[in-house]
Amino acid sequence: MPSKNVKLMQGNEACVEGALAAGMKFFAGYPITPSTEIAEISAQRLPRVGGKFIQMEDEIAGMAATIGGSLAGLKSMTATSGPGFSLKQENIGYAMLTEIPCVIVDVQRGGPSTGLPTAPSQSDVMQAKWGTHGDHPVIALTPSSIRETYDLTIQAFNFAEKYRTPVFLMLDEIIGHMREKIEIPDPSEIEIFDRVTPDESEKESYKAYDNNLEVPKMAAFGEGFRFHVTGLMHDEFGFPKNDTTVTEVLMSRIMGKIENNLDDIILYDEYYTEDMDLLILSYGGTVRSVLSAAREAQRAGKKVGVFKVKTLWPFPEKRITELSKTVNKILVAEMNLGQYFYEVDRVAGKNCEVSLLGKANGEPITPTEVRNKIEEVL
Amino acid sequence: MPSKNVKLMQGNEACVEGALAAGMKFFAGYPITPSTEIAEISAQRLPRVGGKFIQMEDEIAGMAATIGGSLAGLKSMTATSGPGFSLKQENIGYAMLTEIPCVIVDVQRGGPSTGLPTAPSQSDVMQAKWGTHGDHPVIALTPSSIRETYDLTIQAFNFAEKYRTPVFLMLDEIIGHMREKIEIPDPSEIEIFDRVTPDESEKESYKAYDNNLEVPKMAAFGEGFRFHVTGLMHDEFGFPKNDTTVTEVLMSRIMGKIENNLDDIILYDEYYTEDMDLLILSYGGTVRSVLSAAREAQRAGKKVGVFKVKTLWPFPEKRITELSKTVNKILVAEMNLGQYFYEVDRVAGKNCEVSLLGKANGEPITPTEVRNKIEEVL
Amino acid sequence: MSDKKNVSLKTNRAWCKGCGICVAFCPVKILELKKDKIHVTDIEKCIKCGLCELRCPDFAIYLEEEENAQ
Amino acid sequence: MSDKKNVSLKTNRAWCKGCGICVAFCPVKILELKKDKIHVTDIEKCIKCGLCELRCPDFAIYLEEEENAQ
Amino acid sequence: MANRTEIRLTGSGGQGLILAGIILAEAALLDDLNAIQSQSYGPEARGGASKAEVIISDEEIFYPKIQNSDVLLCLTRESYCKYIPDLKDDGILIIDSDVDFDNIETSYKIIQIPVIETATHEVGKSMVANIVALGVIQQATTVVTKESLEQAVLKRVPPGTQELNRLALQEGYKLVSNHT
Amino acid sequence: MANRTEIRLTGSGGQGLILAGIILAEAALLDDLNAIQSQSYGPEARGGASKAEVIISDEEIFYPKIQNSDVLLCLTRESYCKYIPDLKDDGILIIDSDVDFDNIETSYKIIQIPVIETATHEVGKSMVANIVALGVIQQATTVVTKESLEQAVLKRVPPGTQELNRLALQEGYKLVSNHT
Amino acid sequence: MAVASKLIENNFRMNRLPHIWCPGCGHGIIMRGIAEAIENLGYDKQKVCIISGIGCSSRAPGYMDFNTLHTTHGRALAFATGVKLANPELKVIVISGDGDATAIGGNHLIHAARRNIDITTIIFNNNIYGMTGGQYSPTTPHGELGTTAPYGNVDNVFDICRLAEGAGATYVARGTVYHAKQLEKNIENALENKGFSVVEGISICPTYYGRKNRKGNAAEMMINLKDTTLDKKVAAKLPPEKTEGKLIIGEFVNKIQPEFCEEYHKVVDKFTKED
Amino acid sequence: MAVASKLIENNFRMNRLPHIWCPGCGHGIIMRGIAEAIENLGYDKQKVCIISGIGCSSRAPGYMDFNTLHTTHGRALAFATGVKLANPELKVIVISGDGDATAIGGNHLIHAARRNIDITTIIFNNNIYGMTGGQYSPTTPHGELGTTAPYGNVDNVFDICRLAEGAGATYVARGTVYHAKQLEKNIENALENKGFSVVEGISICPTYYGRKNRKGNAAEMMINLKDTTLDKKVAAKLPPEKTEGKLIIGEFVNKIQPEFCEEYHKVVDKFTKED
Ligand SMILES: Cc1ncc(C[n+]2csc(CCOP(=O)(O)OP(=O)(O)O)c2C)c(N)n1
Ligand SMILES: Cc1ncc(C[n+]2csc(CCOP(=O)(O)OP(=O)(O)O)c2C)c(N)n1
Ligand code: SF4
Ligand code: SF4
Ligand code: SF4
Ligand code: SF4
Repeated sequence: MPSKNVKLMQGNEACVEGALAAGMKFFAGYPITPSTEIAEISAQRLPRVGGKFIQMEDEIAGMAATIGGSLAGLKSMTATSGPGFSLKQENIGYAMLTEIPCVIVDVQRGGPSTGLPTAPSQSDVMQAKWGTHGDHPVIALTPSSIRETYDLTIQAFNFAEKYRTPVFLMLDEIIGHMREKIEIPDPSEIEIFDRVTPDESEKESYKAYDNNLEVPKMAAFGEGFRFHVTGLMHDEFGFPKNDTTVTEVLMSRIMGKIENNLDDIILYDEYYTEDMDLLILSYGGTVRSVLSAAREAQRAGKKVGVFKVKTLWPFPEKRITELSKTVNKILVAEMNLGQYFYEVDRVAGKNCEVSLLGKANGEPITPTEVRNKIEEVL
Repeated sequence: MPSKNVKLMQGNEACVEGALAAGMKFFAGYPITPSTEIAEISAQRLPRVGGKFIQMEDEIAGMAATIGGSLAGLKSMTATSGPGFSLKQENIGYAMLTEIPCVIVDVQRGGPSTGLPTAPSQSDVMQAKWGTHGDHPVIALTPSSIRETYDLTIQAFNFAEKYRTPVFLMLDEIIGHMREKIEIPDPSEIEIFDRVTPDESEKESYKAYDNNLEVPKMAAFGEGFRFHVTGLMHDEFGFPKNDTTVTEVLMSRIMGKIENNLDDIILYDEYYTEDMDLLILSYGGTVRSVLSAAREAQRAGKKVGVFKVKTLWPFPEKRITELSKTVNKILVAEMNLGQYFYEVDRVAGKNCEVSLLGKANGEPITPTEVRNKIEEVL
Repeated sequence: MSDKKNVSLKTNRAWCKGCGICVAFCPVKILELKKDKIHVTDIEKCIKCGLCELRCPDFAIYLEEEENAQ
Repeated sequence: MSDKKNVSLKTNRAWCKGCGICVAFCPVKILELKKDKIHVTDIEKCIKCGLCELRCPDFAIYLEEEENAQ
Repeated sequence: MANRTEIRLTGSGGQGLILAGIILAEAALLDDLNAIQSQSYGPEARGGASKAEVIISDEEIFYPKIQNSDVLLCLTRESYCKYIPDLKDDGILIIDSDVDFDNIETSYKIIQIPVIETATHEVGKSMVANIVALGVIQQATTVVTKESLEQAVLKRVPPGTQELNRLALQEGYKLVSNHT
Repeated sequence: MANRTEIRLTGSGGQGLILAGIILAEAALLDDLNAIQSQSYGPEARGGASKAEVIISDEEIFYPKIQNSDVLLCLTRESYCKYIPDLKDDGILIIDSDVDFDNIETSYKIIQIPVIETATHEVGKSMVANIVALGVIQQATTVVTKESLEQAVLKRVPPGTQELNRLALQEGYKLVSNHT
Repeated sequence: MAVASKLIENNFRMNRLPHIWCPGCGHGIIMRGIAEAIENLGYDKQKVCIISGIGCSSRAPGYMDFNTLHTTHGRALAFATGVKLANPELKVIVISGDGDATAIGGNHLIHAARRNIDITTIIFNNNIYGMTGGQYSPTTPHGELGTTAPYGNVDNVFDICRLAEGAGATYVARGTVYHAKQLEKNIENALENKGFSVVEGISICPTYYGRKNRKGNAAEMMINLKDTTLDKKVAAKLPPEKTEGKLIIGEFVNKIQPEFCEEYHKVVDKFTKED
Repeated sequence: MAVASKLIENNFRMNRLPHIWCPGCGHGIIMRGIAEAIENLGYDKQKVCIISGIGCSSRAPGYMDFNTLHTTHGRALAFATGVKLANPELKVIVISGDGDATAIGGNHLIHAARRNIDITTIIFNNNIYGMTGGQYSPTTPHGELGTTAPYGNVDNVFDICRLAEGAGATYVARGTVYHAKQLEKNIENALENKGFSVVEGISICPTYYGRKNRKGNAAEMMINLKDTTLDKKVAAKLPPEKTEGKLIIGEFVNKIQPEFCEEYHKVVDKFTKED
């Protein structure tokens, strides 16, 4: 008999449960396949824990309200899929520049445009990095199992709060909709990070954008700090400034708070990477096919390693560079026509051959396809 | 005395004049600094040539109406800047998948978010490539002078019509707002491409998405072809199909029509590239500073070449690879914190050292900064 | 439908989804569902009112003009 | 502003942008622009109606309560 | 090699096949096995044809979709036509008596039984056809234990319908036992 | 080296300095020179402080912005303070008589003259201060010819105001001639 | 033997039928009404353009044998505005769901109304998001259930007709799939209005709205429409107690005002005539 | 010596003043009115939250000494909805321009109205896009000039008050910067309404709207406001000829209806009380 905490759970549900475990108290969104269950389950669960759910008029408003909820002090999340993710981009940029913690879930589906609304895909990976205008840092996590969805949702909240930044959780329809065994960890085992807030004594001197701190403290509206927030370039008090130095200092702190903490943020798993003839890099639903084929290859005595990316952005440049020096060939498997491949090629291509196993026809990459590719490449 | 066709003209104005020369008859948009003059001048000029201008309620609607105008048979354009570009992304993806010719001008300004609305920037370069969800081909041109703005706007319309696809024209505030001498070419010298339309005899058999053609013929609504257009994956008649083969064939034709014509689409200029110690790659307003510094360096006997990108996307991979084999160092100069740099590094980094001169504080990169960098690198 | 004499009731069982709307609104109650598809019990009683056609969401029941009725 | 006796008219020339609105609406016509800034010609005539303050977009003219008027 | 069974439940929307898939997977968990349940949609999330997939294994399941099924349940002709090509040569086809199947040489095992009719007439509620089907699958495959299946069913069905569903399971078991 | 002159016209919004910049650049084109005109905005497109830049050269002008100006026109104290640091050591400062400047050791040339007052009183319209300023700049630098400048002015000003503007130019020329 | 009536054969893409809508979905009734209105008015089908967004209802254009455009969620009217202004000869019809037209598409609805651009919008209002599986929409009544309103909807509803009127539409009417003939007449009048027209067609979604809220099967939901609505003219003669809680159907606005494209063309004509 | 009145000192960030608005811009008058209304009502400034979009008017919050949020163009109400629902204790005020509120932000305006969420929206209506330099907006009168309407605007205008009413707002009023005291009173009433309130404050933009349309200087534009408006109560007593072409000011809606956050909290309370 398995333990009481073992459940069969859907990915989208695990995302909500993880969010609640992380302390989510606010969700604003707009339904869209295949992310809708995240809104639906949030609507059921939040009022029961004193939290708030609101279905907004569209995704733009969903993103805006999520930011508003966070500014009012609640841990906030929204969820969407490709078309909605595109619509949210302007306000995502706002959250980045104003440093508002929140979690944005994108359950990827077949695109471009309305495309194949119910089919799996991983084709928003580059949009997560470059979707909004201007330069900005990005944290994007992607899980490949139900338990990982639970864990990485908590991680997404933790990163959001720790670094005062929006964080993307990139699911794909495979993970979002499948049901799998999950053992829910005991709350005592879960590490939760809450935003650092200023204390009473700082009321008069509070700088919402204190450049002396890597991550400035964040007050909530209504607590007596009366600060200003703007999407224009701003000084340490949050007031607009049209000044090159102010811009430089602000932007370099914002970029730096991520770049200086890569070791904390970058998560990945490695399998069979000690001694390889081929390394397959993959993530999300696709890495399951890769692991299946790699297990089989290993059983057949083939040296196939797997690098499972959990933090898509920032890019795990250091580790991939290292690995690229130990192997002759890297294969990137992803459910798109080549996106993450470009970054892998940039970084690893200097040391080894990098090729792509891409697919974007609405069906997942199968273990058979990976197996055939392994045979072709080895 | 200069010729009668010599004028002092602003970049945004040259864009409209180029568009009119190319046959623009429809403009829908929403004002935003620093692109607003494009809307304003279009509003003045279009009715005088029997064309239509409409200011829509927002950028999303501006993009939608532009697509609508094109479907009704008119050459159509819209113009915006960063925040509006973000908002347009969903419908841009629609235009890509439905293959609707139109030109989207993005006059880049300081971001992210509202950022520095009146300051120059080139930080939407990656957004142009990856801003909408799903995999899709992209054509993006960027001019570095007023005459080039005129010419590339015409080119943008020609590519849009020839390849049945949305085309981006990426200006920056420097080019958009400066006034410079331009000699307007005689209309007889300008090559104009109109979309290929089906003829009467095809009325019964018309396939709006004929996969036997690289670029299917395009009828306008109201001409008797009664076809269907959808942003879902569709068959040759335009009807939705949830089928892997249909998706594959459609997507590979759509990607292919660009990839198979790279030589036609990829435009660039080279300066002093025969014999180089350093190659500087740059584009738009920034390349002017690079050219200024390079001219000076050449005069001082330094072997500094310049690669001026006019077609940002598709990426000029072939030529950059070739050049990267002839030089030890490539410097990418751009008004952002490193965007195009990544692709250059991916392609050229296998053959030579690639470094970045980036800046995103609201001021242009100056010739002095380029000069200092040249001295540092050489 | 103006000259009711020249029309007759047709069904298209392939399109019928068995929703039962026409059955509920037939004033002379000659419609029923058989194996989830429309079935006319007594065509003779049909008064050719067209209410079934008007409200069938699937265009699966309708009055057709007789070709050679003239 | 309830007890008009205890207030007096102040201007802040640094904030004044010289729009002339207060000048136009002063019922006793004691306001004018001097070098594009507000100027009170005859403070004695001020009836302390506060219309200038109410409509000055720049908060550059106002009635201030006398500190030691009590 | 691992002991892995891939089961596909097919029919039309409203027949409760997704719920059946979930219950089957939950029963497997109760048996301390691994299980993954997934479904696929038509072009949109709303109604239409329905397919639930369950994979049960004693080792970690990576790929969550069925490539070739070991067991195929078909409650409609449409779903039979669509999914029969993916049934393994040594698989089991469980098909409702109302559904015609093509009389061709096959190597898989065919169990044609009146699932829907049994639910309607023997149990008294067409709604429980999915539970009858679960009984059939259990009996035909023993991929999960009866105890776990019953426990899983009772956990998921609406309060007050326990008896009805227990009966449905029994009728399902019987159908296979009686099947020649 | 090329003959390149960088001219910065500064003051407040509404003084028509952008138009003056355009006219100056157009005059340069008429002289068969290259010219670039640009301006910079405050944090938004609307009103406020105003700055127009003109670069005139006999060779191709790449960088369109001024790094250090050869000529700086200041019609307000605010703009004087902001832009004086970028004036070249051998440059020319043209400053309105109403504007105080800091009495420090300088190597650049200072021409303080009543541009606005001349427009208001000699020409009769404060609006044409920008044209007076153009006359001043021409006379002080000869960067463009008088013929081209006049032609450029007349092309751009509203119909019916030609005489007024011609007069404004003349008064501008005179101001410099009379300046000691 | 033909498989469908002349109306269907003449106006639909027969090879695309039957449609994907669920058994008893009211959308087919409104779609048929639109076709009949077009046929009654004798429009040239080459000049009719039907545009939709995303949703169950928005699938309609794919079945209809005209110039048809299935766009992005909520944006149909913005696309339609481009089509209409670019070629005012086209008779432009927009088909939209309650979510598509009034949630994500609300802004385009009010602006098209403000402009009084000659487009006829038919909103298939089933009080729910059908396509995505039953979330509450801006027209789901207060207190009713949706998958995102598991404890009863706390939102208030839009009165679509009042909204359209407040925004400036020159023809506004409401009908239901039960009152299919009247609805068809409303659509005809809307099409004949030179300006922006909105027809709210109350539809039924037995699959989600009906099932979630225990409204019975399709036929019962139809009967419910009969019982809970009142014609505007009838209602006008009744005392308030008798009309309370009833949904009023009928024409609410029908007026003549300058149309956007015509106004724009006055400007164009000024210049082109000068030449 | 103080440089500003007590009202200004108490409610504004003195080090941010003077503001960036042009000479004679009416926005300062409305901003002052909001501060005075807040002060009159004695709200705790720690609990007041002022939220805006993008535009000249939307710069107001930066000057006001409360919890202030300057968001993206048109989206202020969506942000505000999040803030208010997350912390209903906050008194949430949205400041928006005519373009910000009714062009790009139109959808959020009508949905906030529909929800009747307790937010007070003050629209600074100067009939033009000021910040971007004078393009026509949804409230630029037909025939008038804007940089994008060089031959006279062909669009029709929104009646913002009718739109808000049609969408479900429970308090709706219109005032002008000339009628500054009445406007302030309207703002007070709006703040006191438990639900969604809209106050349209007619402002003046001498720089663009005034200059383009030869409306004279700021003072002349103010006088024009006096001459072209009529109080609702006065108008009610006049014959139609006398009210034609006049803009009616005053209160249009003031009613009590369930408020969104309260309704939501009934659901939350049901569960939290169970515990
Ligand atoms: C940008 C975007 N957001 C969300 C969706 C998901 N979506 C598709 S249809 C729909 C709502 C459909 O409801 P309605 O318009 O009322 O039409 P119905 O399906 O009920 O006929 C939603 C939310 C989408 N396709 N695109
Ligand atoms: C997404 C986006 N689109 C457009 C703009 C450009 N923009 C800034 S303010 C504005 C309009 C301002 O007009 P209004 O809201 O009426 O305020 P006003 O400036 O007149 O007070 C526009 C179009 C923007 N900042 N962001
Ligand atoms: S109304 Fe149509 S679909 Fe429904 S039962 Fe009758 S014929 Fe069949
Ligand atoms: S109203 Fe104010 S800004 Fe205008 S002139 Fe008077 S004091 Fe100066
Ligand atoms: S889900 Fe509802 S609206 Fe959609 S087709 Fe089914 S019944 Fe119709
Ligand atoms: S542009 Fe108009 S609205 Fe903006 S500050 Fe100036 S006067 Fe005010």
